[in-house]
Amino acid sequence: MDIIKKILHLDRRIIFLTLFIVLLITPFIHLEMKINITNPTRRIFNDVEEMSEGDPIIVSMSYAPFAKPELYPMTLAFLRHCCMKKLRIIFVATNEAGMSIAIQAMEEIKMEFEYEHGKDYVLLAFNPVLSAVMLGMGESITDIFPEDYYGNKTKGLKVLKDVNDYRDIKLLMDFSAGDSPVWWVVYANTRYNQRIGTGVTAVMAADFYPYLNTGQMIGLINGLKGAAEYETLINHTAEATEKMTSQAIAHIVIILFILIGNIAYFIDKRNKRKERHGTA
Amino acid sequence: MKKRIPLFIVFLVGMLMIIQFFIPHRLSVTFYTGFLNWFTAMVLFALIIGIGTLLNRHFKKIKRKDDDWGFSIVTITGFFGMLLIGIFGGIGEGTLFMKLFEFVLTPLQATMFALLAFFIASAAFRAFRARTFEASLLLIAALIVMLGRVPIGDKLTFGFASTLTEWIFRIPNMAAKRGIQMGIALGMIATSLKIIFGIERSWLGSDD
Amino acid sequence: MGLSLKPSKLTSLPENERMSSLPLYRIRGVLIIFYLFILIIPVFGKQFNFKAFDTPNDSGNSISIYLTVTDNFSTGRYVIYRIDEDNNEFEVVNFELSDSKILEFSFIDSNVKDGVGYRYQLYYTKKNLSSYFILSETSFIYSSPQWYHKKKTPVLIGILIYVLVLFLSILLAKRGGIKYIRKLPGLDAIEDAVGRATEMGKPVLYLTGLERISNIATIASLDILARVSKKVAEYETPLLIPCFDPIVLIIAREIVRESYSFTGKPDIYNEDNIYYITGNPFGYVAAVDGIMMREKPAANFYLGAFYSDSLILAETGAATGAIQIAGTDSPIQLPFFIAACDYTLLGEELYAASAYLSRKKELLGTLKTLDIMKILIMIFILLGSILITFEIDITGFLIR
Amino acid sequence: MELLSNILNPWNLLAAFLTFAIFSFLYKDNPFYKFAEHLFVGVSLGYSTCIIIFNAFIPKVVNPIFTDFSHNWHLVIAVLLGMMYFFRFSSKYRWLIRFPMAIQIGFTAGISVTLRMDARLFKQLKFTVMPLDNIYTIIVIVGVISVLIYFLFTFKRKGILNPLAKLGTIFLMVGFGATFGNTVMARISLLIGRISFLLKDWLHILE
Repeated sequence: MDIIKKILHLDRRIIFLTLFIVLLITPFIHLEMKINITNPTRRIFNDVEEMSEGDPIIVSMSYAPFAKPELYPMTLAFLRHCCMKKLRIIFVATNEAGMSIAIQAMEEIKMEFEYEHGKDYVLLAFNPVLSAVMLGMGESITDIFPEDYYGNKTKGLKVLKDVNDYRDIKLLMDFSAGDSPVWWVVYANTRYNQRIGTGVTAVMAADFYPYLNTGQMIGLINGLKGAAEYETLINHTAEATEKMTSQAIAHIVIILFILIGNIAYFIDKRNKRKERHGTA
Repeated sequence: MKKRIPLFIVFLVGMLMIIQFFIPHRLSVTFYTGFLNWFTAMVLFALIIGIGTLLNRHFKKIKRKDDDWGFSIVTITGFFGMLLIGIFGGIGEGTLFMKLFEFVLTPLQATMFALLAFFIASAAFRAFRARTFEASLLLIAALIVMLGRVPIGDKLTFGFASTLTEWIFRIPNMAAKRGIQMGIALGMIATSLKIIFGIERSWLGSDD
Repeated sequence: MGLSLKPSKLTSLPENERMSSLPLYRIRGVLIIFYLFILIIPVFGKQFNFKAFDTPNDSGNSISIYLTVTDNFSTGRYVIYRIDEDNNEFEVVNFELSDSKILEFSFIDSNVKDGVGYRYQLYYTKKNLSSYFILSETSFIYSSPQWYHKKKTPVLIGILIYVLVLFLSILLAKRGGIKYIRKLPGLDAIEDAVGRATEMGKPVLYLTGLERISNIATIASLDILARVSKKVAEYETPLLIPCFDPIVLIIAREIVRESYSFTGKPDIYNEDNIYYITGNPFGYVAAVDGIMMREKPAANFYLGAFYSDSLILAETGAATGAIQIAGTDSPIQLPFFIAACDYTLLGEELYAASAYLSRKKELLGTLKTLDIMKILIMIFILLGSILITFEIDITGFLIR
Repeated sequence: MELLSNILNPWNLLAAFLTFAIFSFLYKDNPFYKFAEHLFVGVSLGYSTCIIIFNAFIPKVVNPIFTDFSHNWHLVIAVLLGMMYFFRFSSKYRWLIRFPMAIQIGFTAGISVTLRMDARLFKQLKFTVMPLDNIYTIIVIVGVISVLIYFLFTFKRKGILNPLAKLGTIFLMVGFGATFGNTVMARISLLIGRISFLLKDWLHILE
């Protein structure tokens, strides 16, 4: 009986340790897993696929490094796709650390696709007043961002040639760990009809289903699984696909803990009932 | 007067913002973006006061030799260090500023965030007990979705979990979210109107 | 099927092609051919529709151009020219169709000035022919900004209805028309939680959320703080408020200071308990976790906008054994607060909390407003759904 | 040799140390965590201050005022308003900080009314109203209505309202459960990310 009580009031550090050990081992295990592609991911892919060379798109970096494990793989996969299609990429950040991540991502792929800052892509400066950025770009991108991240004048940059406001932008893709996609919808889609796609953490994804249904967002890449899907779509297996194994095993471990907890709870409840009957 | 003028300002600014929503004219747009630039200008001064309160607290700790006062030195050094490195060394690529961002801030943020993996496991273990009918629903829905989100879980349930997960997301979850969202929208509008019309004055301190 | 092409498209044409395709003098040269074609076009009948108009509901400096073509014209090159009052010409758009399925186009010419007249000419050529001919020409169009966005009228009506309901229900409340209010256990527990903290000699921790002052949830939280801090002042318990936004800090200090003086205890108000930490979410959470472990507050309030940090805070708080009362308008964080806190205000209840706590009549009236609006929404959904089943759509006004 | 130098690279060592320092909090509060926490607060504050100065204040406020004063003179008012926050140090003029406060709060309130009505309420409504020709739409509509009934504040739950509010609870609980379950994956991936930093980027055990 003692063990039941112990399980019910299990020291949470035992759960912590189990999980840590499991995740330390799983990266060395390789399981083949078939990744089925969900519709919202495919819609983003198709949208990019249909664009033609030189089309400008805005990529909004709305996450800080803490969300990198979940969002960086999909950011890379998406940017890779843009580079394959030779699109002009305009980075904005709704998070002060977003630009640093954009820099890192472009460093990783710009050699391969011969992308140049100012010519094929541009990092615009960060402005902490989000609504100002989101609305301002509906009027004039170069006005709201007079300078890019490195302090160059944005007017006259080759990548921004003939790009004035949202009307020139084919797609605004927001990678976000928060609710910034909602703000893009509120400010850019509601006011300026900008097409919006998002890549979000799995947590936030559930929140955006209504916006997908309403068409306020054209598509959505959902967490690491979504990144794995995008990697499959562009035929470039990377990080996300590899991590699905660890993911699956960790899920099973947590489910086992919940089951054990419930079994212990029911045994305990039955024992108590027995005791009560015994004394009565 | 100390309250009336601020209340009038709130009313005025609030009303102007509502009105400008309906005016597509350039003037309205200029007015609006001008306002937004104002906040960029204002926020820095609030930040200076904010930083002041934090530093003040830590200086006091050091002076009083409180418990853990040594760590206060870490905060103060960290702040001024980063600020000066940024101001004098620049914040672009390849600077010390970016190095510190990459090797100090990034691991700290990422690890802090990763704690969630542990906490979600322990919270699930404690909270997901079939104590009541409602708790059982919570538990069952969570278990199905957890299985449905990974390829293995789907195999174990012969594809049942992912189909059901999709269904839960599209039907009951969506209904719940919509209901909550509409309620929240109503609440937000009510709160905004209360403030604009001065019915709610507690942000001014006492409202009596 | 709308397609937005802009003058930018021009630049993506290869240099030589552009040179050969459209120097103006050539167009003039082929005008004769055009006049010949004019005789032929009526044979096709009305096979294209070309119009230009001032872009409605905009801020000015923009003219919309609309073009539909039929199957006979689905192959070939189109050029649209803009000619201003001084006969200056400008190429607006130049694009080619090769057996296109898309036969409907809209363009926005945003390189125009308000109050100047422009006419637009549509030129067309079959593939690779240098002979362009005019298909159509518009009359003079003037661009102007609008003072009222017509498509936003439903929002205006919605707000007017809301305001009307608000004032009616306040009137109702003032006459004592509100007799029942649903119990919100989380708010009723505030007093107990503060009392317990006082007994234990431990502080109370109040977080206004990880959002800035520009979020209405933060303001709602500050309103609740105004009520809670009065209770805390009565009990003379320390109130810790680590802040995420410097402006929230300044306001929170004002609110709490006023509460203490209102309660007649301005001398025990300790400003140092309300301080700024950092605007970095996880830096903030790391510090608050530290506060929880070291100061061991007996009651934790998490009211406002919270993100993924909710569970780090709530789990650490649960481990220290504090009574935890949470409330957020972020639907995805609710399950975590429910799992780890003693009481949770769900969504809308956060916005009702200030009124519930104050018990002032006009504020209770706002609770009635929320209910009436909800009932209106329910009626609308039911009615709308029934009607739309019979193909009568009353929801068209809801989106632009 | 290259491997060893990578492990001993001071930057990597620092990052790994900070990672372990934060993880140590899971066992209990300790000096390593305290160090990491205090460093975190200081460095992140210094970081964001720099970013705000260089990427917002200078290009959006300082430069416009000094290069094109005639168009941007109004920013001076904003700067003065911002400076009014400093009246909090004066007991006599302290109430003046309510001016900038009021502008900020009025702005937030005003902008919320229209945008919430438009983007959150109207569009949610539009897509809830659906033809009642299949069971799923009916379930969604019943769900939305019962959840709204659950939230009623000033009506007693009696008669039909009682079972409907209960039904609302069911929808809410299933929704919350689904959200929780869906989040597990996200959270685990964060930890996987950290572990892969330790094994891959730092120790190079895993390629």
